[in-house]
Amino acid sequence: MNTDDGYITEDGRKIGGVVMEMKNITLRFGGVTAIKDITFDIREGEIRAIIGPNGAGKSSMLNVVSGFYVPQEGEVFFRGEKRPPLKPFEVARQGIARTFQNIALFEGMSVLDNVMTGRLTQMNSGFISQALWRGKAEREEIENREICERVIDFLEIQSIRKTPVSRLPYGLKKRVELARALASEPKLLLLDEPMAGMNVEEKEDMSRFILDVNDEFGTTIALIEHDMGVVMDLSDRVVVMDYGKKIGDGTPSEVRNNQAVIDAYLGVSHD
Amino acid sequence: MPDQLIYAMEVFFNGLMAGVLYALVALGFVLIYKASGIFNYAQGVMALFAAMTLVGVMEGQVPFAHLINAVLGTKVHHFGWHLPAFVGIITTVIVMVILAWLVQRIIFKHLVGQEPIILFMATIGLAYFMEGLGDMMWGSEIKKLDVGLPQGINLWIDETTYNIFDYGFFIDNLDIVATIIAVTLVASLVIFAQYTKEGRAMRAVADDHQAALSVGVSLNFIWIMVWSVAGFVALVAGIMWGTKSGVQFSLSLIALKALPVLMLGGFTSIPGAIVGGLIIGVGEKLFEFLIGPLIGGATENWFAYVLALLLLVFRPQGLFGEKIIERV
Amino acid sequence: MAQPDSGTNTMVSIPALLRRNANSFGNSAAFREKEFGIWQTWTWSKALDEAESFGLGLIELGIETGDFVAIIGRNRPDLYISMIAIQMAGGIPVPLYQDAVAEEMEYVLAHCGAKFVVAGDQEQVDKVLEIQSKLPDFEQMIYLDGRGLRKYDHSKLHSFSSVMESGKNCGDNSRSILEKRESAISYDATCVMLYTSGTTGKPKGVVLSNANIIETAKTTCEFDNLKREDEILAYLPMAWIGDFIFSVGQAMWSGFCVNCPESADTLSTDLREIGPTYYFAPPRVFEMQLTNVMIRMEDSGRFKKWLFDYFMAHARRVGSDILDGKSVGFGSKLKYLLGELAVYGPLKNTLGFSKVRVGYTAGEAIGPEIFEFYRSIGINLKQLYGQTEASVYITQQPDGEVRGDTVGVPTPGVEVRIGDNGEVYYKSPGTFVEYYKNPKSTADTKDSEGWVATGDAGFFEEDTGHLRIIDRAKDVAKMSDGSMFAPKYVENKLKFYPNILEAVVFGAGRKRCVAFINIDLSAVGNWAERNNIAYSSYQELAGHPKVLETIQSHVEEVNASIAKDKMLAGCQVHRFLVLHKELDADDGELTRTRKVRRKIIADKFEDLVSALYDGSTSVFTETEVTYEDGRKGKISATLEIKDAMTNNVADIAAQ
Amino acid sequence: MFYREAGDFSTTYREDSQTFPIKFDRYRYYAVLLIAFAIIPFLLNDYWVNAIFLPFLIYSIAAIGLNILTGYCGQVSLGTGGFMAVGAYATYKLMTAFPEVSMVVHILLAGGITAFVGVLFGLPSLRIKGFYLAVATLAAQFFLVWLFNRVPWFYNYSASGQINSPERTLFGIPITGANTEPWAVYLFCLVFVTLSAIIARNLTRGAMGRKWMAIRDMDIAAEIIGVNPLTAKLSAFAISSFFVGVSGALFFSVYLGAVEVGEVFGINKSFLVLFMIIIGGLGSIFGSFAGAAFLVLLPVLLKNVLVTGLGWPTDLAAHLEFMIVGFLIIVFLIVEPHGIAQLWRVAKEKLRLWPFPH
Repeated sequence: MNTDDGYITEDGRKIGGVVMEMKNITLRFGGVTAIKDITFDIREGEIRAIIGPNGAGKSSMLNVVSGFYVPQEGEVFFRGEKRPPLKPFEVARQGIARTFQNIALFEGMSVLDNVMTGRLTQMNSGFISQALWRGKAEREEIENREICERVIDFLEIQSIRKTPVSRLPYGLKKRVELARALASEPKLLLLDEPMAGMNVEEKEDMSRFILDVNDEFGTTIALIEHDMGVVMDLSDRVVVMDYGKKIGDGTPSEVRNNQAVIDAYLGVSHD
Repeated sequence: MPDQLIYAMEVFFNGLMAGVLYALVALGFVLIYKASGIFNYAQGVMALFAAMTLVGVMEGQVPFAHLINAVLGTKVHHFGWHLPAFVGIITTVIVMVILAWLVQRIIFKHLVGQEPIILFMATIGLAYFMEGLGDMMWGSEIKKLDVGLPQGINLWIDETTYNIFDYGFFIDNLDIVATIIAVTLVASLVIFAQYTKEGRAMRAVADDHQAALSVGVSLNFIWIMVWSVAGFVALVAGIMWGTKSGVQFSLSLIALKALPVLMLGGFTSIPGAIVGGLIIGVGEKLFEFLIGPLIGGATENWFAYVLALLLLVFRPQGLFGEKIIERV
Repeated sequence: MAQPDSGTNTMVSIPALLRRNANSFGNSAAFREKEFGIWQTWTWSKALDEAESFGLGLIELGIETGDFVAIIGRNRPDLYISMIAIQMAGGIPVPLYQDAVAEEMEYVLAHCGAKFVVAGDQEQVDKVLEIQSKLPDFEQMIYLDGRGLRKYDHSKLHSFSSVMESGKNCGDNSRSILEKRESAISYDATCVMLYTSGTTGKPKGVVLSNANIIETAKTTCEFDNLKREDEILAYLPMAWIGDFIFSVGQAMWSGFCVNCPESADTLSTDLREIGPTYYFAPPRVFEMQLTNVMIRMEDSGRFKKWLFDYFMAHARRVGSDILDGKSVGFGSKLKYLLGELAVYGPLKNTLGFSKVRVGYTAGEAIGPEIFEFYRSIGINLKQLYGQTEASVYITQQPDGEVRGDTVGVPTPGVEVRIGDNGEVYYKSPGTFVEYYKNPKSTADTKDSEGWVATGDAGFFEEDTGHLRIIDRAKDVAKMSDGSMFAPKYVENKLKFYPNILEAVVFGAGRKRCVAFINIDLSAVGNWAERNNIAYSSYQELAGHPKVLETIQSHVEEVNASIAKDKMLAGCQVHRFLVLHKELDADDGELTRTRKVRRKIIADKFEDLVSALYDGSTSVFTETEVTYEDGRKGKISATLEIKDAMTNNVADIAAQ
Repeated sequence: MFYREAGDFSTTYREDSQTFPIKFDRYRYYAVLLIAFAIIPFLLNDYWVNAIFLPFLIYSIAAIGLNILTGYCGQVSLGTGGFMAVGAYATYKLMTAFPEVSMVVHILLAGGITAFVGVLFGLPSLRIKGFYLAVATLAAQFFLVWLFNRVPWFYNYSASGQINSPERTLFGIPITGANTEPWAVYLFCLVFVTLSAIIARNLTRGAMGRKWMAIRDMDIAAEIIGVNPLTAKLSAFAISSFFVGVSGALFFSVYLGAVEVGEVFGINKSFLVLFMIIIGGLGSIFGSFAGAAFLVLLPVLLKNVLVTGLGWPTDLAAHLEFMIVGFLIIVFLIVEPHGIAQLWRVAKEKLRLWPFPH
């Protein structure tokens, strides 16, 4: 399935082959079906958005992608291989990082420590080495600190590096969370409503960061977002969901002209 | 070994009786937990404190006598009166209500919205404080408590069983009375919760704080009420255990026994507390009877905990709890 | 030109100094920059290495001798190093103000015909790309921070590291070119070209030679005993001569370390971390910092506030004397020590000044109480007077001879004379070579003997030999009796009182001076509140007798201080009034930068001026005002005119 | 106020991530070490060692251990007393079985054995959380005490059911038994305390500590970013129990010399250590010391003032102690949930900003 060579975006970026493919996914909670027979893919280097009205199953979908929920039916292929049901931390080790709709930072730690937790999957020095802070542990600490510092620099949060996360305002917390996800140098980055609750200025900043991340590191990004304008500006391809079903899939302009989408989503938001 | 089986039956019945008392203490936990999310470690000490107060009031002890004597050099001990049980009980209930009010007012009002584990640790602090306070007020020596409950072997059961099994079961009258009282108490609590305005408010709070607030239920009032009821339940438990084995520090440890009961039954379920109490009561008596001798005895000390621990590993929500769905 | 005294003729250029430093103390820190959470260090050897690589890279890119290379960006070691590298490769560095807009850059870049641009980041790159079609000489751009530039057309764009890389891997040919060009740099060769901001007309490119920079650096390092162990924080624009002298000239000469902050947000933290020993800031920075200190102290507890007030009062009494090494009583000294422990020390620590050995301020007049504050807590803050054309230094204050109202004695090697019209002229080894492509201006400014007109009027105090700057020379006029009239000097003195927001002094061609005063609504309002004086408007407060009384006392104090100077004694304010409205840029009375437009005010309030001169004690006036929403209206008032006590020069002398 | 931080900067990550990045703090730490190692040993007598220094040092290790589990990893344990008992009985068995082996080895091995037991009882933490877990750890507490009480093999079938610590020496100096010198036992424990603190600090500021804290602050998020909860929690249990075991070993062998398990390592010991870290500060190594010092000094102080000074009966002072401790726990939880350590941090912050308030 990974034989095609992708496509060229409207702004001229080259998008690669399929990174992740969701095939006929169905997810139920007890008697409730949250996702019904959904198929879509995410390609190397693209920004892929999942949109839909409230309760459409977007978050559940993202949780399936991130491996937090295991669907009852359907298959997930990651980088060409079928993914067995994995523990969440095993998924993280495959190179999938994410942010959360309601910020899930570690409130008792500083910004730097939070970002450093993004590197935990790469740190594996032994107990003795850590206990003595010598040898591999110290080397690892410094090497990973360097990587984190680059992310901190990239997201322009240098001045709060040592501030406890609990003291930060909402917008900055969102940025720190993005930093934590980026620190793991993910192959696929999932953003769950990265701009929820932000003012226009903060949204602009965040959009710029998302584009910069995609541009600078070539990171593949899948995101859920409410703000249609933002989604249309940011993303290369959009999946539209409604009541757990996929009702549209394509470039922003295609989706915008799709009658089913207009009815379900835009119609709802404009009545 | 029919003999063994008969002994086991006797143990079983005794276990049931003990289990009722565990359930009674556990009930106090459930009440407070449901209404306020506080896991009240101090429940056992409340029982001890209630029993001590009851004895102290009935015997006419001067509160803080030791302290007064130490500070002022006086030698006061007793007022010199003996009060009937019902006066003592009423006085003690009043004391427990005041205590409930103070606890809510001074401690938990300031801890609203904290994590459960913080609340839990606060109740440990409360337990320590009340233990010190009880000893300070009434002295730490073992006291006899007699409110007129029947005690001793129930001859009728002894005789009947002797006739049937050729072996007379030893079942204490007190245990029977305790069971009856406990059952009555549980029943009336259920009725209270179902049919009175306060009870409905209490259940509303337990279901959803915010919603209850929005329909005009005073959380503060409910919490004080719940602590008061829990205090009353503690008093009843205190009377039972106190009558049985004297009012002393070990009484507060019984409360610890109620913890595994809760873990089995779930923290929010009144039937769960009762069933859990019975399981633990019977289980630990039977285990001690059957396995105890092989491994050194005194297994009641830990049996309940290990049982609860094992259960939780396989069913983290307890027997009656609902499955927890984690969300992100 | 004098040759450097080393006798070996090797220290004739900045690159030569860099080589000397790398050879004699290659492992000590030359530059530091806070980046990625720690202070990244460039040793002298590394700095030389990078300068060489970058120079070679430029040669690979095709730089020719005499090419101009513009540098635009915030203070970063790589940019400083690139300036030296440009010189090595035969070019001339032209640092530009990073906050300049594209049009301003266009003029400068076109004027010098910059062939290359070294830009700090995307923002600077964008500006240059925007105007590149109008720059025929522009060829290549090198950027430092590549963020956001990935998608740009890279045919004319190179990253700093790739240029350095190509320099490292270059062939022998380029190396020999670099060697040849570097050894060809003479003492009189151009070291740097800096554009003066130019209050009037287009910016002028000031050409400074190696001799200018090195001679200045040498004497001034000796003057303040600057050593290799010193630390400086480089945060002022790289295009400003001061930064070039401090962070390149003096740093290269004495080998001290230049530290660059992480970002503008973290400046104060970075300052505190580094704890510079040598520090420069313009007066407004000190002023803002002092205001900040006072605001923060307002929030502190009563005990701390009391402690602060108590010891600050003591510091005001004896702090400066202790700093100047004058003898004070043992008790005072002990109390000062206690104060150092409880207040001054911690204060300096939180501000980042604990280690400041030499501090300078210049550019404009600094408020005496601000200046005194810093000196009293033990910071050796001094003033200097200079300009781009002089490689900064004309006069400066030696340790122990520091005062708020002078700018010090001529810097060693600098000759200063006062012209007939009061204008200050100087002649020094630092005197610039020329204005680039502007022989007329060069000739206007610098005469054949090398004397340069500063454009400022000033005079030397007779007893101390310190220079005092009065005003811009062209603003200085004559009174009817021929004595000097320097309105700005008097106005500045008045404005140093917190109660006075603005002052306008008249007197050109008249016998005596008179003044308009604007009170500072917040300061006076605050005072009124504390004294239970009710007022409903600015006008009402301005006319309050108690306010007038206070202002009068300020004016009289100023008169007394002016009278001490024989030359300016005529400028004492005889009569004044407090204006009924605040001078406003919307009404055209001030410039947008809040400078007084004397002429317009004189015309507009002609009735008031004549009232001040005709001896009347009050005057009725009506004025048109513009409200914030653009509507116009009229306000009228009867203003009281006050006579202020003046002093006879002879009386002062006699005292 | 005393801080002079200007010019105190780091040029490497090693400098930046050291335990005391501020010079002034670092020097103060060195000064404390110097006083503890070079001055106090000369000033000690029996009373000071037995009433204050030994309990303080030994409880500090236990508090550090529990703080790793509870303060850093967020798993509340009420089984500390039981785990201390494991350490004590393990040392006893080792001491009597291998008399020729050094005490240091015994104590470390006892720590190791406790770590193993800790992991066993930590297994449920994978399934249960919060106070469910706290109650579950009570199982460890009661079961272990019962075990050492009822299984004679553990106390070598002695008639009294007690264990007694035989005399053992280190470098020829007795450190257990009846003939010890105050300075010797003090230094012996001090070395363990210092090493424990350094190791705990290293672990908590590195990768392992971040895993623990991530689990503590938000376990689901931690798992999703790649923390394996199994290894994170069990390692916390293991390391925590190791320290608690070492503390129990020292408590028995060096401090008390003779132990009856129900009395010494009962549920109250669990609470005592828990209170130490609540009052001292959850998630802070310094807090472990502060809490231990506080709760060791409080009874001594009360006894000296009330009993010796005012002539009160001893039991009254004990009751008052209970009340004060309980009261303080509540006060700290309400006013300063991060304990003395947070007060200390705030004070330091104030001194750094002096004379400014913020």
